[in-house]
Amino acid sequence: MKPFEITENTISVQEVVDKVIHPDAGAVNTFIGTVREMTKGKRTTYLKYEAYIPMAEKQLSKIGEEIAAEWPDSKCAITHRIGELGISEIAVVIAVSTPHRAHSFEACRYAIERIKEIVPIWKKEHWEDGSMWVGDQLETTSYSKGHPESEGESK
Amino acid sequence: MKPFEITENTISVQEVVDKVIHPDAGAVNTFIGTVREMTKGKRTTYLKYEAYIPMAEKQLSKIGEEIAAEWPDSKCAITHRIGELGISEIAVVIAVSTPHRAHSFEACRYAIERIKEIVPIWKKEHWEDGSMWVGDQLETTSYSKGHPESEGESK
Amino acid sequence: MIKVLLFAGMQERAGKSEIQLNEPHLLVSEIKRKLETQYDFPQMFTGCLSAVNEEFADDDTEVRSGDVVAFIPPVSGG
Amino acid sequence: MIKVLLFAGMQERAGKSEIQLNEPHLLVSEIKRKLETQYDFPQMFTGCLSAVNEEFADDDTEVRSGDVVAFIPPVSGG
Repeated sequence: MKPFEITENTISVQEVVDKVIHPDAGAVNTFIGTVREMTKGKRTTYLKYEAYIPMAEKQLSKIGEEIAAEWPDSKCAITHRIGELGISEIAVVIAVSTPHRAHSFEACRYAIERIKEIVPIWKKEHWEDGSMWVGDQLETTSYSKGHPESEGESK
Repeated sequence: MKPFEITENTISVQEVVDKVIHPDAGAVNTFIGTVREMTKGKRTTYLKYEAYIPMAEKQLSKIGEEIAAEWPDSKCAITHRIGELGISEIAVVIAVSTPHRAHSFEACRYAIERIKEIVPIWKKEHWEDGSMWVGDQLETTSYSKGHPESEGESK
Repeated sequence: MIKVLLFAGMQERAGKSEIQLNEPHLLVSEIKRKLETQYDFPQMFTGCLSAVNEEFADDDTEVRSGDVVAFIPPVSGG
Repeated sequence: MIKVLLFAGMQERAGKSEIQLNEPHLLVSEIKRKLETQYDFPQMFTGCLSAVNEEFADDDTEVRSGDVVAFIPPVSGG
């Protein structure tokens, strides 16, 4: 059972949740990212995700360590899918369990923000008339000051 | 498919999530309440939940309406289990989908807080040496000013 | 006839989940007083909310024959 | 030999996902300059991060034969 995983297969929400449920947890917060059809007025036909797999899994583990350090007695699991995904398919599932509910929300939110900062995964949007790697243009986010390790929200 | 439901059966997280996934949603936040073993230093052996079922389902729907009004294009589903639940079993699953992720976190958090305010469900904690209906004592929360409808956080 | 529902700790103390009152109409507050006397439990409804036909109600809500009144102790779901 | 990995848009522009450099050691910045010349793409690494052996690295990180260097365009997971 790998708590932090990149997969080419359909993600089972229950399976990710089961990785974090334990007797001292009273709350589990889950974030599920799905493929949305309309983005900025354009109709997506499908998405393609690519990852630098070994580093992506390392970075997901790192997020898990950050969460363990910040939220006592929390437990985290993240699975991110790669490959081609159709509309409404699940791209990522994050589950965080904590003894009390407020922390589960905070930690799960932190996880998704960090994924978007430090995990080498890329998304290509495909439309009927073209495609684009998200972020691969000057008008979208690009890093200017070296590594993003230190850019995480301090909560 | 009932979006707001009281059940005596094991809750499937995936089933509740599937009720809110749709093409315009990019984010689903899920809150799962599980039975915690230790509460305030006492070891719980099991919990028993009871509900005024028809009113509880009405109140859950009401929470859904409040969320729909507050967070545009959101979709919500809630299942709460009743009966006897062992340690780590799932008591409640809330799922909220929204186009963008920040709203899914906010709306799901709102839902769990409202459940604890306006839904007629009661929990009895059982320990090895006794049991107690949670809230059924002067030292715990009791309503003093009539209905709680107006006490919800305004976000 | 007015049907009264009791739950959780109140139900256990009363020893029943349902009570029938043979009255054409009563205020919620009158029902409370009746039951406190009947069960010899002066603070029976402390911290309790009332619902009439599955909607929250006040002490001065009027209840008629055929209505269902529920007393809702502090909730603890989730 | 130093192995260089390219991803996403960079991989498509270079037409390959992996490049071998027959050098005993180089700085990350030297690798960048080499590839920009080779692929005639002066701004190839704009907005890009670098990783050496799966850890983020800087332009002045030294890379030795056997190391794996990856160039990480702006990520867009989640």
